[in-house]
Amino acid sequence: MSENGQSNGGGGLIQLTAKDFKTDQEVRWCPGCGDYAILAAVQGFMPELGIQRERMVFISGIGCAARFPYYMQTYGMHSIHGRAPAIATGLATSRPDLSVWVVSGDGDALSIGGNHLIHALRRNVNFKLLLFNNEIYGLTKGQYSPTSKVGKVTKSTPMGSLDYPFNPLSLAIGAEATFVARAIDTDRKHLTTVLRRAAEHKGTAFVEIYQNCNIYNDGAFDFVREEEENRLYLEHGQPVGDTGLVHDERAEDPAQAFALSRITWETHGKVPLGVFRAVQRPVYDELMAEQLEAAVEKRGVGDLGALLNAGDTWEIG
Amino acid sequence: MSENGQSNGGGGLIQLTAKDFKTDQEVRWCPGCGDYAILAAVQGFMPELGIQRERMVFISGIGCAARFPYYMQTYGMHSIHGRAPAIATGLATSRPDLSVWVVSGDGDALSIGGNHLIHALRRNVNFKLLLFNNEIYGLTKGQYSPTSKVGKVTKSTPMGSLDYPFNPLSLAIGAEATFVARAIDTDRKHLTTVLRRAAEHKGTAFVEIYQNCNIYNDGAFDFVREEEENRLYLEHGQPVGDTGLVHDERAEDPAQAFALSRITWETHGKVPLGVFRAVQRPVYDELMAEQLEAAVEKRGVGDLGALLNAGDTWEIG
Amino acid sequence: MAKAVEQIDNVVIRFAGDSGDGMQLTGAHFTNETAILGNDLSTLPDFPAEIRAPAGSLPGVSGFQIHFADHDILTPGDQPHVLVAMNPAALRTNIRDLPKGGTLIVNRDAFTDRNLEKAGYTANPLEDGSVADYQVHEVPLTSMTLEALKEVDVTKAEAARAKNMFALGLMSWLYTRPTEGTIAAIQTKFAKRPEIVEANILAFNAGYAFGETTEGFAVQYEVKPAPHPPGRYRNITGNQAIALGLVAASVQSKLPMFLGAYPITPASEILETLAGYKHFGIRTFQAEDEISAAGAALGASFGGALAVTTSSGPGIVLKQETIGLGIALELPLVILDIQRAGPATGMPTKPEQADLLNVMFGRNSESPVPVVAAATPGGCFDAAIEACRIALKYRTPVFCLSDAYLANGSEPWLIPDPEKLPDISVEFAELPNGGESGFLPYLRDSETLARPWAIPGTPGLEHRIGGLEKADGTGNVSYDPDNHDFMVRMRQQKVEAIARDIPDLEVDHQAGADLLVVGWGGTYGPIAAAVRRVRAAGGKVAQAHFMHLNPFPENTGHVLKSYGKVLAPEMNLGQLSKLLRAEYLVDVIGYNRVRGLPFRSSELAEAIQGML
Amino acid sequence: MAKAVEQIDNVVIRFAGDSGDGMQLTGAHFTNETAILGNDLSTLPDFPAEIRAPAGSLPGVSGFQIHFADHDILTPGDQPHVLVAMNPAALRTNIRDLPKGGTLIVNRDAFTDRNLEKAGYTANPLEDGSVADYQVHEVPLTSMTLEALKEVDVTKAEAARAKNMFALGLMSWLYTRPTEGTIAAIQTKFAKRPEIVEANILAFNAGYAFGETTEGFAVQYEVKPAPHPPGRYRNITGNQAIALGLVAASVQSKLPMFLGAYPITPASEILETLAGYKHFGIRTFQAEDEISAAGAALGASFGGALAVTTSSGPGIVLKQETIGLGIALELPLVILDIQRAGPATGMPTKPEQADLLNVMFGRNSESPVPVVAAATPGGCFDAAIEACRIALKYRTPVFCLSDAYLANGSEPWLIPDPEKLPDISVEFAELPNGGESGFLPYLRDSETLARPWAIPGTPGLEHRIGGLEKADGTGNVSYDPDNHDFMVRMRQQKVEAIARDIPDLEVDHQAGADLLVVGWGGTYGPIAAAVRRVRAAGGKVAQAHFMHLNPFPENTGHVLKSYGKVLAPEMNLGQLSKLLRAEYLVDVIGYNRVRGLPFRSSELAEAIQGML
Ligand SMILES: Cc1ncc(C[n+]2csc(CCOP(=O)(O)OP(=O)(O)O)c2C)c(N)n1
Ligand SMILES: Cc1ncc(C[n+]2csc(CCOP(=O)(O)OP(=O)(O)O)c2C)c(N)n1
Ligand code: SF4
Ligand code: SF4
Ligand SMILES: [Mg+2]
Ligand SMILES: [Mg+2]
Repeated sequence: MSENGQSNGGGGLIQLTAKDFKTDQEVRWCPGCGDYAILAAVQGFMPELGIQRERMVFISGIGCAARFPYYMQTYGMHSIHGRAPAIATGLATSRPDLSVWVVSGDGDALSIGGNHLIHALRRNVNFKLLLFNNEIYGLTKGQYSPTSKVGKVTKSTPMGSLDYPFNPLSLAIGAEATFVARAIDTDRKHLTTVLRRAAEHKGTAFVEIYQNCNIYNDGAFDFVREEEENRLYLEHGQPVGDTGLVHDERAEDPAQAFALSRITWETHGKVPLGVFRAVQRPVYDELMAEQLEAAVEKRGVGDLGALLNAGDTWEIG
Repeated sequence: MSENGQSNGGGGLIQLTAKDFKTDQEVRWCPGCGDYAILAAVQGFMPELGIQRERMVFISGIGCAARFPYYMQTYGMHSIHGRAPAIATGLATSRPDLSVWVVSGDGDALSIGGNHLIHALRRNVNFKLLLFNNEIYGLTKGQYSPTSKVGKVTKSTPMGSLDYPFNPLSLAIGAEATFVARAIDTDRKHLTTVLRRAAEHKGTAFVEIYQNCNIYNDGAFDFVREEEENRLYLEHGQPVGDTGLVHDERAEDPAQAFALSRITWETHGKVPLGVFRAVQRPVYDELMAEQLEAAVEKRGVGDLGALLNAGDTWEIG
Repeated sequence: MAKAVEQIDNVVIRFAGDSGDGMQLTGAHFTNETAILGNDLSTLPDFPAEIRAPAGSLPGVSGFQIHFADHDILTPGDQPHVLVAMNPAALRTNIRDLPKGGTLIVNRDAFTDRNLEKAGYTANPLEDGSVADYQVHEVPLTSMTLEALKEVDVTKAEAARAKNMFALGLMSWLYTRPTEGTIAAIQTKFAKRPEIVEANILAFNAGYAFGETTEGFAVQYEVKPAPHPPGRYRNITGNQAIALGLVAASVQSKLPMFLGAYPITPASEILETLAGYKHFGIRTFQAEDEISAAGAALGASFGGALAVTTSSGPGIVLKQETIGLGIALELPLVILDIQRAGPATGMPTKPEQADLLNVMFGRNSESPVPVVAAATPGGCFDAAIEACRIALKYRTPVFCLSDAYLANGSEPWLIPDPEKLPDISVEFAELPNGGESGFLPYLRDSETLARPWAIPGTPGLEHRIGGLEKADGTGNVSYDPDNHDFMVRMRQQKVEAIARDIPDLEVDHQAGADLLVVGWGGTYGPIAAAVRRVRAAGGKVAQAHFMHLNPFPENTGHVLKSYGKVLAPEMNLGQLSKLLRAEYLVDVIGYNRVRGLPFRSSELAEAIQGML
Repeated sequence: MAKAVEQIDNVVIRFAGDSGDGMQLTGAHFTNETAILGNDLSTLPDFPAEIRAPAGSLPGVSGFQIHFADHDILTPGDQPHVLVAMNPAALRTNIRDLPKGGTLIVNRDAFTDRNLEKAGYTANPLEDGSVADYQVHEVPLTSMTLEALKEVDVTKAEAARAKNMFALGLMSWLYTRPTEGTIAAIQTKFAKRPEIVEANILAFNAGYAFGETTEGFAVQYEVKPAPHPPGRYRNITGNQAIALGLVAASVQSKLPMFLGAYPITPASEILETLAGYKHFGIRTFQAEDEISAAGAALGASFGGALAVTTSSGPGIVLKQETIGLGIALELPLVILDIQRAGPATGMPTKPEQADLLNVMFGRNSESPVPVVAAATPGGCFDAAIEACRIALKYRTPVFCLSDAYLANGSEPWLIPDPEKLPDISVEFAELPNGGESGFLPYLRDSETLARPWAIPGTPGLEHRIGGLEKADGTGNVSYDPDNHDFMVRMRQQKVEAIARDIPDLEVDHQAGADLLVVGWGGTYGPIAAAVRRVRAAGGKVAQAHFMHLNPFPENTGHVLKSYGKVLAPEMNLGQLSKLLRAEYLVDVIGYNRVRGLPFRSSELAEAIQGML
């Protein structure tokens, strides 16, 4: 619907600052919550995208993380639990002119919303998904999530969780994701780099952010959030720690990225951070727009009268 | 609920034959459909499991494939679209004494049912899932499915499909599956081997079966169904074609199985068949049963009177 | 030897055969011939279950009934006058509907022992006297077709498959149909296989010639054209009409359409049809499930598209949470429910109208939504446009109901003049509306109570909406008790007030009538036909049919109370009845049959008579 | 100096403070003291939204109201007599509910400039005369607590956090509560941190002593125990009672329970509580979503478990397709809907009773389902058992409704004797029932119309069931029109016939009353209290409350028609009204407020008066 879009700085691009992305709504997370740091990082890096605020849309489901859109002075929708990727698919596909961001939690994206997520990834829809992984259900006050460790004692698992968790990056790669990355809430500089890369990516960008929920799952990521030596920062073309691998984020075959995703605190005592995979594949909105254009090219712009009168008709005098 | 179970051949195991697994219902698929061959293979190998029919349950969703339970002289449920893995999870978890099988199509399991599938896989619930992949929606008469190739012209994609397909095995491995395999409808001997392995596996066994829908997607798998030289039969400990890999289905790390799943007709001109991955991980029903037992051990068998009277109470005379 | 030609005013023919016998195609050709001749007509395809049954079996029987006449008619006919049965299974499942004395044409060649057994016959019904009460024509359709095609370069199986064209030729002769259309259609359809074209045309002509020459058929029948209002016509099914209505709504609203859908019988065809109209700027998205289909549509609506999602009962249920969100967000969204028999999976190919209460109430909490329903195949066009109009104007999800009968049934349709279609365009918000407060996304239009539709891309109107309760005006999250009560009532009032913007309930009154028959949806034809019958027999009865089910037209209470008795025939257990009784405290009596088949006008006429 | 002790018959106290101030805990302790003393009581926690708001802000205020008396009471009280406000925000959001002359106790230390600003005060309300109409006690709670704890080895923040215990001590003195229970509870709760135990007990005792010694409080109050029926009591919330009811149902049916659930406010607690009862053989499964939760429960039901699934509105909507399957399969399944304010996400922590029509009709096609609703926190126990009883006996999904008010509100509960609980066990099929035909899964019990429950593992009864329409008896897939009509009616009839198996609607009649007030669910307390008020003022009014909403009790029509006027107060826009009007054609008048708060009995009394 770019016909309808307003001029994107046609009259001169206004230089925005982080403050321009704040809303008049009081930010409401628990004091100390990792969400604050992520919000600051996102608001801080938005201006450099050079996209006017009216072209940006933040869409979320339900959860603590999902409050995010209320704090972004852009268009936004706080939708229903798990459905943000579906809603974003409709918006992004019908409005290629927008920059669409989905903010989600580990429950929202991987539990109830798992199906929409994996399908958006394979379709390569043009939105960026930030997964605030705190390995817990925050908003509903502390039940285990699909990323909680086996044995985790939570409100709903007084004797420990039985469910083997997802590795969000492995799942995303298995679902044919074209861009997959990981960052940490409090590591603002690196988080910003990753966000920038996600923003640049054409197609679905999947970014897992380790986020501390200091109320219901405090310290879940201390092994890497606190202990910097356990971080393996990935760089394209560079060796990955002492794994013997040389990182190739652009490899067509996702096998290496998948192998990297299996390097975890449990297996290696280290955790890779950064961009695991970033490959080009046709983007859903463009493919769809191309078909629309091709159809017009072949058949002319649709003519309602002709359509109504198509096929066998007869005249009664 | 094993307390309630009837004797599993306590009075002497009756030797069953394939015929014993046939029902009085006329089998209703299109003449030539690959489903017939799979049904024959399943009925043919059931007797060797040595499990009495009353202990077997086939659960399906909706689709052509999903008619399967009607033709198996066992307990069965033809449920609703996509939900069979969820239903089977409840049954299998509460009845560890049963042998539970889910039969599903590529639409049923990977489109509408994708979320239940990936969660069952990570939980390692004790059921076997047979995915009849025909790369099309058969029952609804020929729309593309999540496994249809890009560009596929179907009823709902007159200009070709835009959606990049899932690789069902990659998805399953990304979802932490413990058993992943592939077979072909008409290759009965190999299919039977794979089914046998699946039946032996403790936990969720995911078996993709290439199934020809001769009405809406005829020949989709001809490159391997017809051309035997394109088949790469996997054998544990043996080299995989000329890929340089030696197959290790039992590797804890799923990276190699994942890499194998990326060998396709498109990339290598060959397709691996057989068991890609088969590892041991605690099974959901057993874990749950253990917690129940541990609770009884610690607290004694629940006493309703004591529970009702727990906490602060007071007597009024 | 030219045969005698007898004039008749209407005929009902049913073609029945195996799913592989091409009965739907045969019916379609015959329908086209009939339409072009200018008869009024109504058709009813009767599909077997979705899954293919084995050839020759009872569940594999597929039927197509056509009713045509020299006057306007309303239904595909209660019972056929003529039954064409291509095999024993088709005879077995259909013969009970043929009244004594009716004409039965059978393919004698198909009555083999094996086929008889598959159909569950222990003896050959053509020989044991079972069909003695009918005028039976045993025609060796298969062998005569093979004979006619022996020179053509096709396989024997292909030749045998042309037997439906032989039957079509025979029927075309019998009812003096024009044949050019069929021949042209065959040519186009098989353009890539000239030998098949040849085979089909030869078979068709052979059938026609057989009629002319055989002694078995003594007379030929003629049904004169019906007096239709002038204009250009085409034959149309309900699903086609919905697709066209949606395209028209997109054009008339000047908004690009976004359709989110997941295939399901009997709604898939709408997705499939619209997927072919990409040159109208229509985006069709086959989602991973119904939740995503509805969600994507809602997302597109947020972005300013005319958003539509289609399904049938089970899928509609899955969409309801998202529709509830749409109600809270107050965004336009059109949901098409092509109803089928339930509950659960039910009988997917069969019609029913039992989703009314679900579309009204199937969401958590107070979540009112307007509902419109189509009454005829052609009426689906108008219903789709009306649903879009209301959705856009009032910024709300709107349900549009059809059913498996309307979806597949067809009738001649006076093609509307695009120039005369309503302009349903609305304006996007472009400027802040709140003075000092900037943009207030929940500040309402005082007339429609609709909130502004401010789409991303509009500078200065950046705002956030969501599913939590919102403060009046600002739309900020609010837990204020009085605000909640206000917003609950406001959403309700907005929907109720649409009553001012829809036509009054039209009553087909008859002087002296004390009984009113009310209906909604696809039962219009049978009810109207029944009312005619009763009137023809001297009974006095009035009729009204609801296109708008929420809100009801303003005069509804008045209409209901103007009659001593109110009868509501429904293909459910009394859902409209329940709504009317609750709203107007009128003792609406239901006539309810839930058979997965349209009503017969005869049974309704009887029910009406019983209440006079 | 012993102070004067004044006898009073009831008090309503509201504790209000920041989410971090421990108001729920304070309330719980006070409630326990009160319960042990033997007063009748009713409590109402008022949570802020699920998300934590910043400390000191208005949305961060958390409240807990308790009403206790020397006689039986029905509600937590319309308005507090005493408001304890721990900070300016708590004062601001609660002061409007305190009637003139009421007692206001504030933590003076919290009225800092910063806190005043956060609460939106431009001047200090304690100083500008805003609270002149109340009996104000400004207590420096924080500083006195710090002072009391200065010897204890805790941080200053920890010490300050004990101020709620100081307040509790003061209130315990003021209302002469027994303190042993609280001290014991503190000891257990913080057993691992003795210094915290010490701090809390010191603060509590200091508050108590402050009451005894300060001149600000001249009198101490006493509320005598209420005359309860004899027996053992405990205080219970609705969610606890449901959990216990489910355990009891499992024991009384001799079936292992399987709970499929996905967390959602305000239902999560049931999952959490049952997850702690594994020694009862209860399997709790936290599913990936509500669809899976319901599906897994249905699968377990097929396997012979007592299957339960819990949620609130948005999740219930998602379960409906699966519940429809349960209706077609005719398997037992209990669905608990702890209603909250909607539509969409709405106000998740607030009560509403607007899901009635959704649970009745929120599925495709005709899919009837029994519905029961709890009326009081303690009544949740019985409602849960009754839902299980019906589900098991009639092999059907059954809805059991509660709401956020019942879920979190508490009252003293006479602990039932397990021996006297009903036996709700049923038999599994063990042998073929169809003679020559073997096992017929849809051959019904002639009395209950229930089909046999034949679970996997039973030799010889292997059978297949599914969501397609089934032939009567055999359960084989059937597209037969008359069979479908029969089955649709049979499912309906099975549910309707349950009316014979439930108690008549009980009417609390008053001689001469021409007005009947009907209600259902959590409004019981306020309605009954309002009826008492009206009667006390000389008005004549009758009352009836529905526990069974589908089917209605057999005498319902008779009861409704025995009164000239019927009033139905509901926390929705008139859902019970709609059902009753449609069914009985009685002009039921609604009193509807949808504020996310329980009714006040005073407003209901006024509404009743207005109709006398
Ligand atoms: C349909 C539905 N089911 C359940 C809920 C309740 N619910 C809200 S948020 C949430 C999970 C939150 O966890 P997560 O997505 O990890 O976000 P976090 O709060 O941890 O940021 C749940 C279960 C809901 N709102 N809607
Ligand atoms: C909720 C719901 N949505 C949609 C459908 C329609 N439907 C039935 S089967 C099917 C897809 C079948 O495809 P697949 O699972 O691949 O099975 P196949 O028929 O190819 O064996 C669909 C879309 C349905 N029955 N229920
Ligand atoms: S509950 Fe956890 S995730 Fe939610 S706001 Fe608080 S700290 Fe953050
Ligand atoms: S449509 Fe395809 S998958 Fe379905 S029965 Fe026919 S051949 Fe098999
Ligand atoms: Mg989380
Ligand atoms: Mg398929």
